[in-house]
Amino acid sequence: MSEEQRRRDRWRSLEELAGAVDPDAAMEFAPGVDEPPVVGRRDLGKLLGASLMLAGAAACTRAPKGRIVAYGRQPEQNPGVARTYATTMTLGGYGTGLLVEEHEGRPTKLEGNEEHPASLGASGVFEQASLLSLYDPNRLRGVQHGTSASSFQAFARALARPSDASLEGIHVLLEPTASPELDGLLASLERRGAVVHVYEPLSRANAFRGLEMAIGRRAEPLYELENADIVVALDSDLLAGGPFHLRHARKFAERRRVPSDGRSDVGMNRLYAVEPALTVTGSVADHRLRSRRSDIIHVAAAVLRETLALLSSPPAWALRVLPSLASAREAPDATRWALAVARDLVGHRGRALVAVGDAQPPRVHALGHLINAAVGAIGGPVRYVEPASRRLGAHTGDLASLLAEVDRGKVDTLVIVGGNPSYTAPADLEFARRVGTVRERMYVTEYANETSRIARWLVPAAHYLESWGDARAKDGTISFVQPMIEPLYGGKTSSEVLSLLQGEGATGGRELLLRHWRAARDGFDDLFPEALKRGVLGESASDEVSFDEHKFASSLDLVFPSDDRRLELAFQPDAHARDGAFANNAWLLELPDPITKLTWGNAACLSTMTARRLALRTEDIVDVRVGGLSLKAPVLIVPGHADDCVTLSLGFGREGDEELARGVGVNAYALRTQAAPWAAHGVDLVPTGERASFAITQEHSAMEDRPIALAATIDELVRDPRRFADRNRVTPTLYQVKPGATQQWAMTIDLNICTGCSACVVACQAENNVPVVGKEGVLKGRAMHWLRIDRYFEGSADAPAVHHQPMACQHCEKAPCEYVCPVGATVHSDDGLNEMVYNRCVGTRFCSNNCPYKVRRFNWFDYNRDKPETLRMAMNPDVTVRARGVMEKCTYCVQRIRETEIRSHTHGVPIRDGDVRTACEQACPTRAITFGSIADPTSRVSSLRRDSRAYAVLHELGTEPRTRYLARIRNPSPDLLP
Amino acid sequence: MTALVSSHASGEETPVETRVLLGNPTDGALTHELVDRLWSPGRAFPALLALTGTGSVGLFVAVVYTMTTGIGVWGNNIPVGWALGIVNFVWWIGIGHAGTFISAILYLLEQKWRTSINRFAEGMTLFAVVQAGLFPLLHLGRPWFFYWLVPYPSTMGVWPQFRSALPWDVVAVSTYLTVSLLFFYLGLIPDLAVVRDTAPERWRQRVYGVFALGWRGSARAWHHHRIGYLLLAGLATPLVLSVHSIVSMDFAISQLPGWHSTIFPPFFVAGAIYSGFAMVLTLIIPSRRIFHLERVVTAKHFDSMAKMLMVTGWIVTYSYAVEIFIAWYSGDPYERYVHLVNRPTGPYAFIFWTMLACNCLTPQLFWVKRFRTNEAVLFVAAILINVGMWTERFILIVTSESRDFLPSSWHLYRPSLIDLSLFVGTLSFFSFLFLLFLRFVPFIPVSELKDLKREIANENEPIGATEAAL
Amino acid sequence: MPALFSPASNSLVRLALALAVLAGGGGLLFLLGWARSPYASGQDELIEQPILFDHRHHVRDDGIDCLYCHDGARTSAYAGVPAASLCMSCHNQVWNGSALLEPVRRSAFSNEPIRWERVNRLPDFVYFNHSAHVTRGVGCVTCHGRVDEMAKVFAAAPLTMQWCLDCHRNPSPSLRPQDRITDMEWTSTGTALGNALREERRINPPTECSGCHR
Amino acid sequence: MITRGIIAEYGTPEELVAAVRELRAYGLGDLDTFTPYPVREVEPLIGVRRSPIPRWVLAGGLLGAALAYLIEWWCAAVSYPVIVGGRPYHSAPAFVPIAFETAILVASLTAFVAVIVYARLLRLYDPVFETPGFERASVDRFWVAAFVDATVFRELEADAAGLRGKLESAGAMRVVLFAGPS
Repeated sequence: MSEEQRRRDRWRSLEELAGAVDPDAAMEFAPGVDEPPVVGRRDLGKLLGASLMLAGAAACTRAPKGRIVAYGRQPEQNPGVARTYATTMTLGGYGTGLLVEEHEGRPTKLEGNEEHPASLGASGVFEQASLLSLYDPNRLRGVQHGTSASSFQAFARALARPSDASLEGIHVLLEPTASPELDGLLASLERRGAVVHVYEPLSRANAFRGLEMAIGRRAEPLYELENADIVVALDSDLLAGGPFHLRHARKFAERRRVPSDGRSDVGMNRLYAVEPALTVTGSVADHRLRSRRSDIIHVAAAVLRETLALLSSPPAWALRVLPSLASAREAPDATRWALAVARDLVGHRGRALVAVGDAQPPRVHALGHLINAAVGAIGGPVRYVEPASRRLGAHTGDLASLLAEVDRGKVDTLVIVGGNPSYTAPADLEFARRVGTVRERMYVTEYANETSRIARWLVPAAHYLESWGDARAKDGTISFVQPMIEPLYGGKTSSEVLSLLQGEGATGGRELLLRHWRAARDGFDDLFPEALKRGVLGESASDEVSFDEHKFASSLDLVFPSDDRRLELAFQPDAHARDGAFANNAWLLELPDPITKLTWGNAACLSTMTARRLALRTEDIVDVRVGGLSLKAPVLIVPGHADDCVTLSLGFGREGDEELARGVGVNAYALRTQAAPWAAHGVDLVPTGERASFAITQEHSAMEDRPIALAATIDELVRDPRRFADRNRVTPTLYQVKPGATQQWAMTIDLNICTGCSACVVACQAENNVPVVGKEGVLKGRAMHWLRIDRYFEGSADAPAVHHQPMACQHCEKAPCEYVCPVGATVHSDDGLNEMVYNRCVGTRFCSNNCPYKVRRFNWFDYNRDKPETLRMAMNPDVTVRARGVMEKCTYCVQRIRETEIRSHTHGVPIRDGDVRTACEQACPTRAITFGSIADPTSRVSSLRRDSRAYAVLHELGTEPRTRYLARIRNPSPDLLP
Repeated sequence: MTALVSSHASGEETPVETRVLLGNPTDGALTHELVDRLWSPGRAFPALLALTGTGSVGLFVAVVYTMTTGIGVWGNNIPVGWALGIVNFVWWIGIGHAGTFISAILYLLEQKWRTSINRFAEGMTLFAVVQAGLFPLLHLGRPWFFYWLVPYPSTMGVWPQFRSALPWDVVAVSTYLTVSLLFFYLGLIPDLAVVRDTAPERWRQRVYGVFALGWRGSARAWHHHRIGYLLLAGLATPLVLSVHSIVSMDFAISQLPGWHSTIFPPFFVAGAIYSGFAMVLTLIIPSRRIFHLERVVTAKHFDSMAKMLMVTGWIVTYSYAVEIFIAWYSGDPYERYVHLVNRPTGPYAFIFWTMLACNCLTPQLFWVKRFRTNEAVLFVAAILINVGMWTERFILIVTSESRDFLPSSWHLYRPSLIDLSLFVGTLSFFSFLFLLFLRFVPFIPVSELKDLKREIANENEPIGATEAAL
Repeated sequence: MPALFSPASNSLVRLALALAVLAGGGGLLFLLGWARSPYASGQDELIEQPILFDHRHHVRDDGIDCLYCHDGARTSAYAGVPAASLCMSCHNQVWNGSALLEPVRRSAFSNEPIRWERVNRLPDFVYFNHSAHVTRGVGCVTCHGRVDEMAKVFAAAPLTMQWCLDCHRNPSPSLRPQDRITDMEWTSTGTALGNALREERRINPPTECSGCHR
Repeated sequence: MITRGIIAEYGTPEELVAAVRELRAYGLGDLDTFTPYPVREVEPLIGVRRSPIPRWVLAGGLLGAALAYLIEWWCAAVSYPVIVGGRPYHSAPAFVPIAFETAILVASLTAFVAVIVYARLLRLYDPVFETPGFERASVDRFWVAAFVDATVFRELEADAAGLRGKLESAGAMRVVLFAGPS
């Protein structure tokens, strides 16, 4: 039978294994999960923290032996052996290919898909954390009609239309999508009179409009950072936000590595960033200019002007823009900066690019593209391709027009698919109030949230791990979404819901997908299995667009906003909640913000100077007032923040039924208007006299002149390649006890390419069942992350150098934690691991006291006892769930090491370098983390340890850590050296 | 009674009291003076017992709550893995040092003034060590597995890890408790016989009789008893010094700046005796009044103890100085930060300066003769020193932990309500036990005093004279 | 006044003292012994199963190989118990009417699992891997005993950590040729063979903690 | 068996010493005194031998130290050697403290037990307790007893006056013949 057939059958068995939840019996599971099969039983067993103690005492007490639950029908898969499938996660309309690891039908871990252009094997925080959202016990369970529970059949009756009926008066509001299947479905509905609206709070509309202004047609810009010597980011967090950011980071890093002799002629790239508040991208930039969002247009203009001035033969279109460029405001520092940037850009013609952030108005995007055109980036590091879908980059106007229709009474039935418009829509649109007049309001959603209040029908949306579907990446590459588990709460995909309008009754997602593709592409059935297996459909990338360079800037009327020196309010996507969609994800809520290290909430961020001027301190609660709207928000002073501006991140202050999200942070949407979606002026911060308390994981940001996160400029390194050598030597010792196994595990972390994006932190949390302690816990200093990212500020509070340093157990060969443990609960393995034996630990915490890196974590309470069943399903069965009162810490993912060893022995194949990858290493977008055996001198990790940048943190203590760091190297522009 | 003491204290007219025993009562009179109170408890006794009893119940509640809910109910965190739990442990164990010091070392040094207060101090020692022992057990994440620190043949085939100072601690503290108890009891036997023989009711005689182990005061018994007591004293002496040295190694063997220090053992021992004497004074001054012990606890005793406070106080002060100097001299940035920046100016600076004031300034009072014998001054000073020694342990443990090598992991510590109630609880429980001790045990060694009385008499006049007198 | 205590009291005291010492020492010894006893480990305890399944019959009379039903043993951490459907692969021919097999038939058709009583239980923090042992030549009988002689299956080993360690420190006696893994009668020809097998397969069992605890 | 003897009560240690001399002169060898506190000068007179306790204690100390160290070494280096902090399996210096403490513990226990044994304690009953007024032996009276066999005892019974007279002239407040089981 065909591979696809086999997969489907295997899938069937998985369904039976995982068991679907019938909506009526909320938390009850079909057999197999309630008391799962042989393997499953122990998996769940592992989750019962108590069992640890029980078993610890098993030396002298009789523990109940429990049950073995046999399968009724033998599944094809082999219980106890994890499997991996490819699927796709869609974010902001763009797909990212992922691999899903599942145990007995439970997805337990997500990894990037090497084959997928948007992932290249890497994954980000949202990809990693989306696993937890699947199991979120707060998800909407079953269809609701009004306040009463209903069924999908009933809903289907309400929505279904005969296939020939006109769909006049039916409006569909959904988030941007590039799914060919859904796109086709929507088109067919539109043909029959339905109206489709697209809205997203983090819209890329400006990018598309700006590009149109510049080159005269709609296109999708692709940045190929591997070909860029110079990268200029204008308010753009291209390394950690937006579509393709994983790819950007990977390619950026490839040009960031320095050979061990530190020769500078390897073409190490240089990154310039202009931005209001520090972003991940800004934090790794060689030069960063802090600037209010609304002032960046002047910087862009200055750069373009200087660039054109430097060109021997300016392009024809230059004449169109030059006159208006003159009217750009001059700011001395900005101009000097612009000049230096222009020199670099021109100096690297064809190997330099400018990227502009979605928060910038279209004109700035236009300027950016013109600069790219001027320095010959287009066709080089910048390519313009056909947008993956016309439903991407929707403008707020679309939503406004829907509401206009509503007011005109033209809308009979409104089907909202996904998103949370009541919450995310601009405040001045008053979405919630106005849609109230629509007769039939239907809402397909994962949560009962703000929007569900205005809906009469609620339909649970399927998580992507429960769905069949397809998606396109930024470059158009098509990949498929295949379910890993039966919908836990009877969720439905967008197509499954909307297809009801086609008058063929309820149809399964898989059926719909195949139907679309069989029609769209002949011989699809032969392609499908391969595509599912690889996770991408070959040769599906979009074509490059053609354009006429002479038409450039023709439709660009370059007027600069009037100079407004009043306080500016800038909106940012949130590092935890994004636009609010992840606001109920515990992993993300507790994930420290890469820059502020703030967890469990957002804040009104200010620069030191502005705060001083307004006489505000961190944790003061102020009333943020702008244009009649107001919001109480706590102040957080952040180094490197632009003066005269406040930044607020979106996505918090939720009021839906999501238990975790409710009451966390403040709702910045309350201040967001159509006119000023990204930056508003004339903001007042009125002190309320109240105080807030921030759960910040790192209270102290100065390095105190201690040699912890080392850095140098490329020139310094070239001048003295041995500068780090004395921190990488073996310290003399009397003790000769050495581990002797054939593998000697070790890790290197390259600070030069670590962006601080924190994907590794979530990956570690997911892989190792790391508990979440909540805001109180973080405040008490009890965050449990095995891997944390230390962030240090160096230099002035205005323009600080930022250091990101991932810090986990260093697996010291002379581990200080080991010799102080009274019961030998932390000891050394023969392959060089510092083992933590939970079941032996009595919890004296002496090990943590004596750990100079403070990477050990203690179970102050039984963090797992009251976990809901669903969240237990997310647990990794290969890792013990720790009980109360025991110490835990990074194990170098020992479960992966031992699995590999066992497999290598049973299959008789030796372990090769790269066979064992730790969760953090696997997730890292830039491959900053390398893991391997130093017993093999040819392994990557061995050679990296020999690198001239390699050093051991706190080397002088003689702990001989197995984790070594590679010092960060900066590549500053000679023109900007003070 | 004040008159009595002050008359001795107020310098010029009469010299400072040098006698350890006032007046010349007959053996019988002395015996009854010291023993009969056992049959007539004071009016305050039940009230005090109830008060401290309630406190002890509070302790019990706090303990149960901690055990059932987890150490999370304390204020501890990472980096501050140990905090009040261990602070209290070290404080109590320190107090527990005066007893054996007085009874053993001063015994070997043949200090007459030791006699009337040694059992008092030993009692204090026992109960202090009991309090101390509570904390290492409590602070475990999984106290129910405490026995894993003991090398017993388990079905897991694993053993304790003897390179850690914690197993040393277990052995040291339990040894100390056992030996102190033996020493205390051995010395007590003859006096129990006294109580047995003077008790009014038959049942009391029987009860004490059992504990007196049938002591008859035979010459041979006295001989062996004397030798055994001497040996125990000899064994207890190195023990006293070793126990707190080992406690200090809980910190000294680590790498933590502020803990990693070779001066700790002597420093800790001195501190322990310092706080021990302070606690003896705190307890004996009121007891002396309540039980009218002016005859046997004289200005001489106060004078000597005050001098002990001065000596040990200076050792402690010196140790502070050396620590800071070495930190500076070493040039180690981490050590320097702890001693030169964090402690004097950091978030806990207030406690640091309190410590210096209490521990270094207070004993300087005793340069003045009259202060050495003034109950009021002594009492206040003793209290201050108790406080000072507690803050010392707090500074030592919490400041060092809260800010160590990587600034990224720095985090402050705030004690929780449970933390505090545990401390207060042990204070009450200690007082509770001590009250029972005062109530039921002859806490002034009668027999030894009578022996001492004869010895003094013989020093004054030759034996022949007494014979002639008869 | 007569003495407080009668002459007998002396003997009484001695007696009491002796008893105290005995009780203390004896108590400890008892605990240590008990922890090693089958009662504590659950070894040798006959376990009632929901279905009267007789290994003697299936293994000896029918000569069914262990791996036919417990097929995970070679490839997975878990040997697994057979699905009812597997039972039916024979029992839809033989004894297909038997009332005893009713639950099996029900399970196979309704996919309602049969809940067997667990016989060998390891704590949840112990990661035992069948395939790792079986493929290295540790036979079923070594840990599970003569299952082919058990009417009701019981745990043949104490499964204490010490018991695991004994074998991990000296594996040779427990090694056998691959084709004898499921053989219940096979006995080693002596240590030489074991050592040879160990040599040949480079078997070096972990005694480090993370070998079993992760 | 039965313990027999004669016992006399005195008011001061000095009288006691005199009485002891009298009894020795009378030819009674097996003497003992019962006093509220040690009267050291009688000890040579009644032939108290040097206590053997110190030797026992020394043995106990050495035994304790050796035992403790052996256990530590065996656990860490023989039974289950594991790499700990890169330290040697046999980390001698780290094993000293426990050995030292155990030495003191065992030695002290030996001393205590030895005293109880040699001082013949744990005997709640003793014939001398039968003596009226003996309870003051722990308060302010000084008793001396001479233990004799049946024949001598009968002689004493027959002619008590002689010896009694001597003892009383030495200041005895009370002289009693006693006999009881022991």
